[in-house]
Amino acid sequence: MMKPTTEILLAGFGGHGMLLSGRLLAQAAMEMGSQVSWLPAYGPEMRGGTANVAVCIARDQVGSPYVECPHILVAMNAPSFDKFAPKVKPDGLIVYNEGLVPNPKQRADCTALCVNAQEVAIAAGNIRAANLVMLGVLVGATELVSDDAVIAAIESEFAAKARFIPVNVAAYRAGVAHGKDGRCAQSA
Amino acid sequence: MNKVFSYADALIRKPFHYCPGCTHGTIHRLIAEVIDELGIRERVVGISPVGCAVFILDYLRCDMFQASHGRAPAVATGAKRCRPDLVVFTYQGDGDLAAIGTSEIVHAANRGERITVFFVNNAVYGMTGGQMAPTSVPGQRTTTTPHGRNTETDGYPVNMSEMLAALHTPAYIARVSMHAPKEIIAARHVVKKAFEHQLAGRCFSFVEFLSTCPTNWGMTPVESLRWLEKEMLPYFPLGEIKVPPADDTGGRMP
Amino acid sequence: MKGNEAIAEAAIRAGCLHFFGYPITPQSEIPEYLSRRLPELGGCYVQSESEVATSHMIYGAAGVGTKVMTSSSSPGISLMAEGISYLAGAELPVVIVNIMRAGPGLGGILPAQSDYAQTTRGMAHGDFRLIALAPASVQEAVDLTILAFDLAEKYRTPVILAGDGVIGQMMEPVVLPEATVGPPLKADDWALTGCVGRKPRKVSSMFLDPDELNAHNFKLKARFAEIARNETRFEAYACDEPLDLLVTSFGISARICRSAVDAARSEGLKVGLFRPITISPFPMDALREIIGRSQRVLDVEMNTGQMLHDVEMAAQGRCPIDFFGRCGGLIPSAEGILEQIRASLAQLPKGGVP
Amino acid sequence: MEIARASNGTKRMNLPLPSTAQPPFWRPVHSLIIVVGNYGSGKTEVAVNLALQLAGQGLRVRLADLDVVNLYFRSREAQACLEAHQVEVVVPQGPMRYADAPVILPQVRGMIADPQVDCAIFDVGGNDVGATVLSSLHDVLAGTPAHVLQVINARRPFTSTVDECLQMMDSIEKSGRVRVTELVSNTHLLDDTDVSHVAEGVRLTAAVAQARALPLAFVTVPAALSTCADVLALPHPVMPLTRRLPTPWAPATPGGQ
Repeated sequence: MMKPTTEILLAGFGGHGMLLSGRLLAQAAMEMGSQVSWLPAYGPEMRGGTANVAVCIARDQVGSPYVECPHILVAMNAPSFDKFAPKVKPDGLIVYNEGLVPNPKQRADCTALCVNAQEVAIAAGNIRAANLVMLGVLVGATELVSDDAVIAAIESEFAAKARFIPVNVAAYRAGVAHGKDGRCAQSA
Repeated sequence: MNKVFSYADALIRKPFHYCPGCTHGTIHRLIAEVIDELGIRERVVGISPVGCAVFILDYLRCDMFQASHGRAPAVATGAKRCRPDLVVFTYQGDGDLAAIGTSEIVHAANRGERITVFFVNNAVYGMTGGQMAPTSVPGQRTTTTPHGRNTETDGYPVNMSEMLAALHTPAYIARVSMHAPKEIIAARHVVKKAFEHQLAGRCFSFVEFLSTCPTNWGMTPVESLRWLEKEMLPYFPLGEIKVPPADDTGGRMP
Repeated sequence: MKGNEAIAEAAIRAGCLHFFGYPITPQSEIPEYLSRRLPELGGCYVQSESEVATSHMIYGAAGVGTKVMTSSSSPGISLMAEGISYLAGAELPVVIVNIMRAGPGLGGILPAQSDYAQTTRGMAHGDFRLIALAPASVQEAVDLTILAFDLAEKYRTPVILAGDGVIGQMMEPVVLPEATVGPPLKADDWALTGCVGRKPRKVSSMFLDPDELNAHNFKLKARFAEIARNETRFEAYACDEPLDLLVTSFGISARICRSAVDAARSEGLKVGLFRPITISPFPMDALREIIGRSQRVLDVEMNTGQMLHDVEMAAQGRCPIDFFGRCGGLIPSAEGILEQIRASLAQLPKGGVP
Repeated sequence: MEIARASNGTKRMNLPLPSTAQPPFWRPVHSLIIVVGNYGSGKTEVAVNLALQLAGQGLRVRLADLDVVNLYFRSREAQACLEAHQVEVVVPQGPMRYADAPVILPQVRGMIADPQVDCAIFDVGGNDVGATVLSSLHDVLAGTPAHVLQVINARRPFTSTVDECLQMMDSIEKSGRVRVTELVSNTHLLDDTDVSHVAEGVRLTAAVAQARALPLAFVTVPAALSTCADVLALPHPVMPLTRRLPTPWAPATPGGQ
């Protein structure tokens, strides 16, 4: 059952597109009737430094939009994993990119899913869509939002650059497939 | 009987408070006469500065702002951008325009604000009691340059007109002087041209008046006019410094 | 929408088509958004040379009877102090958005509530107070932006919208009012519009005669008292019953406190939350009434304790007040506040309400 | 009516009466009196008290506030008191009265040779800076005989020695294009003044006067001290002085309004 508020932290390097992944997630949840908030940790690290975004999804009002201990962490790289994985709530979910997190320090009390986001993205047509792969794994594993809502959000986001829609949708769907079968689960 | 003198309609009939020999009053009158001649009194919004001439807002019969020291060009920008149909002018002294307000005047000029700026340069801070102005001439004794302006430590007078003329955008920049009747008549033509450029929608017109301050200069009115002529003119050459190219019809704004 | 963009769009919906500003993090989305939208709508966007100039551009714009707004962040607001004083003295309606960041000095660009004291105590030289509104969500930022224009016009005063980096950067769903552009400013009887068929007017803050200036300042004071009577706004959350602990907080930190208060109440603790929406004028009487039936108060802010002084004034020494603050860009977490709530409650004498 | 001439500089006044009814002590020989001195020397109090004294002698007195340097403690603040004693005051009216602007009214030039006036007093601003305004009136002042009184307060910085007083005199004369003709001893410590301060001031002023061969016109003495035996023994004319520009925290001076 969904908690009153689900707190999700998506983290990576600036330029990885984790802020975008978070926005697509929030947009999809909003379209499905949830209350949402999207709060980036903005700063001089907009390009190249660590960038993370907190997304809250609630049935009623979102309380604090600021997330210190998330229910779900999506970590694109090792610094993000190292920084935030210890803060994930017990029984939480950690989705990480095994291509950039070579030595994950696993949490005994959390579920972990991993995917090589860059490889999957290349297979889908563009390495830059790795962030959509990560989003797909998250949604596939949790079913927080529907695929249709996410794809609608992607189409709306890329409306001005429509040629990028197919590759992003493909990467997202590939991620969902990974998430659904939980093949990479390394739950302790 | 021939009428040889009349008050400008745009001038409120009350005695000026300015010291005898100060040319602010004459400059006010030139502006008022040109406003009348162009028939724009009911479209004019003027902006008075901080300084002796703050009281221009009590002398002109048109809508007037009082602005903070140096910021008149910013106030004018706000007014003109929001109401392009108004004829907007600022009236500023040398401390106001050439020291504390250099940023505002340079950027208003550079953005090509469709305003007219009247800059009264008397080479001294009048209101605060005769301190050095950015336009004080080398060797000029003021209360803060008791031994005369030292170019080693205080630099040379700021030539605002030439500085602004170096920018691409401004349409019209001229310097006039108030030291002789002939020059005052010439100044009146320049004031008129400056307003006409604004009315034609051209960017930024600017008139610098060389003026006197007998009280703070410690000179009689006649002496102060001679001093202006002898000491200021060498640093502040008169004339039209920038004029629009012949094919510039302006007119981007009504 | 992102908070900054929502504020910008709300201003348009309120009828503001003229914006003067200067970029500064974390509010730059406001000028960016308006530089795109306003020319389309026949208004204007001007990027000024400095916040000093900005504050005088809006003086000129409001003086000719235009609905106008500017936005900045803490250091930029300090630069606007000069113009804000002139605006207050000349009684001009403008809206000034401050998306606060961490200070003093250059400080940092992360969110903070560092300018509460500056905002609520007049903001600049002279003798005046301004209305200041503190939103706790993007939706409220929209609603209060529109309210700010109404109040500015009604009382002929600058109004401050005091947000912070979280409000500005956060994205939340919002409901915007009708897409119709609001009515122009009602300024027929004072604005400088060209003296066609009427006596010339002045827009000025100059009163050289001491008696006149004395009268002017007391007129402004009386108006602020009227604003305090009519326009004070606050949210009292779970404050109906006698409380063991009342949490006071404003803006985004109050939003976080609400989560902590919910958690505390789910544990059966008698905790409520008081949030001023108008941080100026401060809802002193309402807070005093609730403090009157509270055992203890915990004030939470993203600074070192600025609203705390207003809370102390409201309490008049009737009950102990604890303070929990984070600053420098740190945001107190709901978990951290909950811990503070428990710590405050532990200070109460055993046996609860006497 | 017994009149003491300032020019002899030695005649002693008989001052047995209460300060509010002092007999006349000094009648100027010229109709123009210009009061100069350094910042805070007490020029304005001297000018105002002198105006009241002369008006009390039945002279038609007009006082012009030429202090364009310092906005505070100008003679215009004693305007009501002066006018109550039939002294005309020439200061800007309306809001301009409070303006921080060097406003020299055209009436100032007009009063210099006005036959309607027995005594025109110029209260000039401090130091050479304040005296500069006289230079702008040089065209009319040059041909007009005048008393130029330099007020000396030995308890002020830059005028506590003979040399400093002479330097002050030189700089005022240079910037104002006038010559000091007489000196006024006005040494005081406001309410804390005692006879020793007066005596100290007289010694200094007399030495300055001697150095330039100028007369000492008069010595001011707080009204309350003016009947002291030591004061009565002074070999100079004495002007009892009542402060007309009281500090805001002082109780209202009797007769001040």
